[in-house]
Amino acid sequence: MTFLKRTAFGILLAVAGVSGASAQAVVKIGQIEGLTGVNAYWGFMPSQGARMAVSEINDAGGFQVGGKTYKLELIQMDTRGEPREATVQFKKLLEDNVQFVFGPFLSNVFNAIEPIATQNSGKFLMLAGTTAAHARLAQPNSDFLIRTYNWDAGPGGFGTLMVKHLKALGAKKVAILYPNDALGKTILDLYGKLFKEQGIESVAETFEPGTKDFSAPLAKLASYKPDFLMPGYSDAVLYDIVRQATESGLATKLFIVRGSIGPALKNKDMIDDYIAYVPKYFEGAEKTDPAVKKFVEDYKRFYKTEFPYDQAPLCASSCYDHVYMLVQAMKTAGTVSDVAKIRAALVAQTYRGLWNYKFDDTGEAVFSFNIVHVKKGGDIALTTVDPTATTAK
Amino acid sequence: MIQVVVTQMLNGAIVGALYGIVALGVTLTFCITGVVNFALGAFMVLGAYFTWWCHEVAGIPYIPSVFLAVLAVSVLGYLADAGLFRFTRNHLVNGLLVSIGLISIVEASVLLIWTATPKNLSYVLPGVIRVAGISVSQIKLVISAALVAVVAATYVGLTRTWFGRSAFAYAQNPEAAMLMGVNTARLETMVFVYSTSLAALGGGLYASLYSIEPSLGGFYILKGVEAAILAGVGEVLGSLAGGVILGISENVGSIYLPSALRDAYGLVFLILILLLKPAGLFGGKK
Amino acid sequence: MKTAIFAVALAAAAPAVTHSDSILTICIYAFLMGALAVSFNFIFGLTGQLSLFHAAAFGLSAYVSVLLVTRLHWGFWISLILAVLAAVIVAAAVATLCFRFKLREFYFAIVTMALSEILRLWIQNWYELTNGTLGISFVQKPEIWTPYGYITVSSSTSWYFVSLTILVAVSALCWRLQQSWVGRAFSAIRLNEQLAETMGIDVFAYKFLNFVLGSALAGLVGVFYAFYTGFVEPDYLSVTQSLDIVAMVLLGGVNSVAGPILGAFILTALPHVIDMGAEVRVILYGVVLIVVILALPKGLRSLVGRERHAT
Amino acid sequence: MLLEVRGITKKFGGLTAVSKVSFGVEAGEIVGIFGPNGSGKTTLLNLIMGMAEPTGGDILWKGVSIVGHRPFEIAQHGIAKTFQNPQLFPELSVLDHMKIATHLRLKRKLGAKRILTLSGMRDVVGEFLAAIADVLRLCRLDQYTDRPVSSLSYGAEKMVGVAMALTCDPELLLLDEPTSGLSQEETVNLEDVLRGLGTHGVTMCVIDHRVRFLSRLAPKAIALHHGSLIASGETGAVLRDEGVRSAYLGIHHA
Repeated sequence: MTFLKRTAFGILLAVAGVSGASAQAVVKIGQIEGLTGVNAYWGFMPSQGARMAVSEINDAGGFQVGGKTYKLELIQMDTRGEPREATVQFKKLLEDNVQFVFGPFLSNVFNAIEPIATQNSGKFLMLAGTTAAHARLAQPNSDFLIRTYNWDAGPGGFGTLMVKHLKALGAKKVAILYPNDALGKTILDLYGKLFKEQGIESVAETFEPGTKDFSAPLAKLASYKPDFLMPGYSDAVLYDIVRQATESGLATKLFIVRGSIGPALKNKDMIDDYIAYVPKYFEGAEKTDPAVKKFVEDYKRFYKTEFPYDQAPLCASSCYDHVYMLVQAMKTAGTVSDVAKIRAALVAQTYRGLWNYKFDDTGEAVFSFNIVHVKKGGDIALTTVDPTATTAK
Repeated sequence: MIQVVVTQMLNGAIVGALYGIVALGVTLTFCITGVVNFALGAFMVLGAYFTWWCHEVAGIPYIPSVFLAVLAVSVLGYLADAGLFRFTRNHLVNGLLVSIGLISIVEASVLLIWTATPKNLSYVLPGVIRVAGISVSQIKLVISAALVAVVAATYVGLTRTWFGRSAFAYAQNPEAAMLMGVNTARLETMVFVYSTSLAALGGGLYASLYSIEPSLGGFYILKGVEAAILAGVGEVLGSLAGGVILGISENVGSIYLPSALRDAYGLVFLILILLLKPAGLFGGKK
Repeated sequence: MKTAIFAVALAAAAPAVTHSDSILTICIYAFLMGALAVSFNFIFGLTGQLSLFHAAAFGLSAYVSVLLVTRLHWGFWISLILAVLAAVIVAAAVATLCFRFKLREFYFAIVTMALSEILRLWIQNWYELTNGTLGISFVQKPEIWTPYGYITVSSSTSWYFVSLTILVAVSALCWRLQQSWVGRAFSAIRLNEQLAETMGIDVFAYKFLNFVLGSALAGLVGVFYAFYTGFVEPDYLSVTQSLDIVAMVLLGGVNSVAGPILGAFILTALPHVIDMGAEVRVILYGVVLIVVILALPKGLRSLVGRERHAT
Repeated sequence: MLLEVRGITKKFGGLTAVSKVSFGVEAGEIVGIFGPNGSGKTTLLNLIMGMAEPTGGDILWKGVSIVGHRPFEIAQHGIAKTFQNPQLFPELSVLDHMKIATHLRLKRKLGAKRILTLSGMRDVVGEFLAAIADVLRLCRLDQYTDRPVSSLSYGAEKMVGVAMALTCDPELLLLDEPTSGLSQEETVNLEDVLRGLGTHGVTMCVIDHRVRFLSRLAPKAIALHHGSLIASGETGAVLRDEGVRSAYLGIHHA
């Protein structure tokens, strides 16, 4: 008897569950990053932010569009940073009718899936971070694409500004030490130009990814007697380069356009000057900005770890914002499926979250950022730049 | 310029000493078990992460941390041998494959537990020593000294003790050794475990020099194998020398030539040696 | 033989059943990797030379063909031929070096690995020509003749059949040679080089032939792989790539033609069958590799009846 | 003269394994090579087969020097050799061994044209199966045809070596200790086989420890001691030679 009751009850529950699910509309968000392999670092950061934002939104009961409540479903694909794997994973997402794809950060992955994306232009939106997306945006039939990062040399791009800033400090010669990979090469070419424009001489040395001992290239670069060393491009190597450069005194004035100030703080007694572009200086912002404070606390709670004040949360926070921006755009567009409308709304919006966002006409992000000076001993001088307030759309 | 070169030779030698310790592990396992144990890379990663964990998370001082890490990894090494490599003795390719499997398992597990963000040990013994315009960081000196000591100890152990001699005898001629009453199964296991602990030690010391990430193992095992071959398989002191030569050729090479090709300089050297002296630089016997 | 024909027929019918683009893509890559594995087994399985130069031959041809097509705007087919020729020349150089100096087993493996690494680094740092680590993405696709006139191979379905054809062609060639007096000479060298020599077999010549031919086939596959992906990067030549091929062959079973194909399929499809967290997938990959090798040292092929051998 | 060895010398570092040995073999002859252990018999055969580079002297095959030729070339000239401890292809069957051994026959038959046989699906070895069968019958291996060699007795294994050598249909057959490790009845069997070959006109150089066996088999003989030739000629005479007797008695009674 009780058995019968229980089964009946169970069935009821099941039915309820099913009907509940069917009543609950879901918007799928795909994310295509290298979560394993040599470049896992670059997939790990954004995937963290997205996961956090999505669970927050869903826990808050989803979001309303056109009087209907939607929840988000995040599908994270691992490309292992390989074109072959990426192609398959990306096609899976499209077959799964995913209309919003975050990523990729890796340019080789982007190059591999770009043709497929172009074929499906209009069916979905891709919010890519990679610099490779910049060139693609300029070309026709790029309605599927939005670049969520700001182009170093673009209007309100931080690159130009940073180099000017360096010029103002009287730098005449800069030595660049970059990994010999896709992004490294891109930045190298980019900043080579920017320095030349400002009449700053620059010498470059590249290293094979995976290198840990930089004494040789550092010594080589030091012999050029540069005013600043520009090492790159992520904390993964910065901690080692900065340590080895400052410890041996081969370079104590550093100029960073990607990466955090973590390395500077770890070597604060050795450095003379460490100029870094960071989208957000969390240590300061969390004291003044409640949104940032909340993010930091949520992050600790969500991942049950200390908040790492380095590059990880920088990227995480941006992706965290992107999710909210997308939702915001859906609301204003009044649709969750008409990607054209949503793209328009997204590009039109000026978003004030952890970062301040705005898009230029091509669909490339322009956002607020900080220029941080870390001096010997670790005292920090901060300049906030907010192109979203200045640059006209 | 001369200072630069000398400094780089020193740095190269120190970096090479790290290759050397892995190479020693490679050489020993290859001689005794007939398997090129690429999994040593995985054990090195574990050694590095365990050391980091003990030091940063558990707050144990550095040197004990290294010992703990080595201990833990040796246990894992024993399990790996008993569970896996015991079945691939003298089967080079299958051993290689099992190693590859093990590497991917370890790498992914580390990712899972400690994420992809590189970990940094708080500095042990920072600062540099400057002599006549040549500057070398103290920790590097200490660590290379430690590595040299370990290799020397291993050499003494292998030449002066009964166990060591029986190991050599076994490497030369298994049957004879068996007749000498050498417990070959135990010998193989001991050598395997010892080489994993060497790798772990390498990892533990590495952690105090550089930031660590899950993929470092693959890079170092290749260097280790190169160094071992360069020296000649079976050469104990040679493996260290091989590593040092590799390190120096890379560092000095990258002064005069683009450092992006750094890895190539060691390889070219390796090929030349193998073609001109197939037994390796120090390899006497065929 | 019958089973082979049946399998091919089955494969040819598959696209009619599934319309999933991703499944087709997995199959295409599995076919191409299968062909690559077979060509590797032609070297490793027959003469027992553990060549870690295979990915290099694969990638070199890929680059040559892509450069000819994108930079010089030459036709696909002529580029294909020249690309394979390039693989032949380089492989011949490597073989001469290694076999003249009588490098055996492990030493051969190490030297071939070193040479392929050097080649990779060279391609990777010659930005003017190869665009280095940025790789080259391109839109050109091969044109092939069909009874219905020339068609451009762009759709997944058409690529499915092209790659299947390549797999069949490569396998057939290798199988035929393995069954012949040439294959017999190869096996003799693997099993007892000294005896083979006293039986009148020119060990050097046959090792050379075997290595060059295997590498040429790898090059052939590389060209199609590149044109399907529409993107080449230096990682095509990476050691990891070579080791993946070794894994496929050993997993499936050495010294048979079906084995490597089996292995290639499993290792290509496996990550997509396991639908779990990224890291878990990699862990399982490793576990499968280990378990199979320990449980079946002769590979999965040994489960299903033995392939007839001419050796 | 089919084979002519002129003052051949081989030094390994310090010690001289073969010193200034000269002898000749006429077509159809069976020459026994006597000598105690370490007298350089095996080295002598290896030198002829091109498996070792002589330090001095010359080897003429049909009047042409073959010194410096690689073993496979010498095999092509028509010399085949068996090994003291059987050299085989592990994991292959007896038939497979024979098929591999047809390599030279095929080459002699078709030359470069044999490449063309690859175009068809047919396995050209088919043409040699009859010949293989004959050899196997002659060597009394026919009942083992499809057995993997690993499953054979030591005697049978050595016989496979002889059979392979014969499959190359050589003009000169070098046999290194064919009876060592063989049972009495296997030895008898082998002797019959070799006699059979002799009657077929196969030229042979045979090393063996079993003096009686060899003296029955080989009408002509040479004797080596410490690497140098101490006697040659009609077998009986050689064995009666003082030097030879003392050389043997010095080692063991035969």
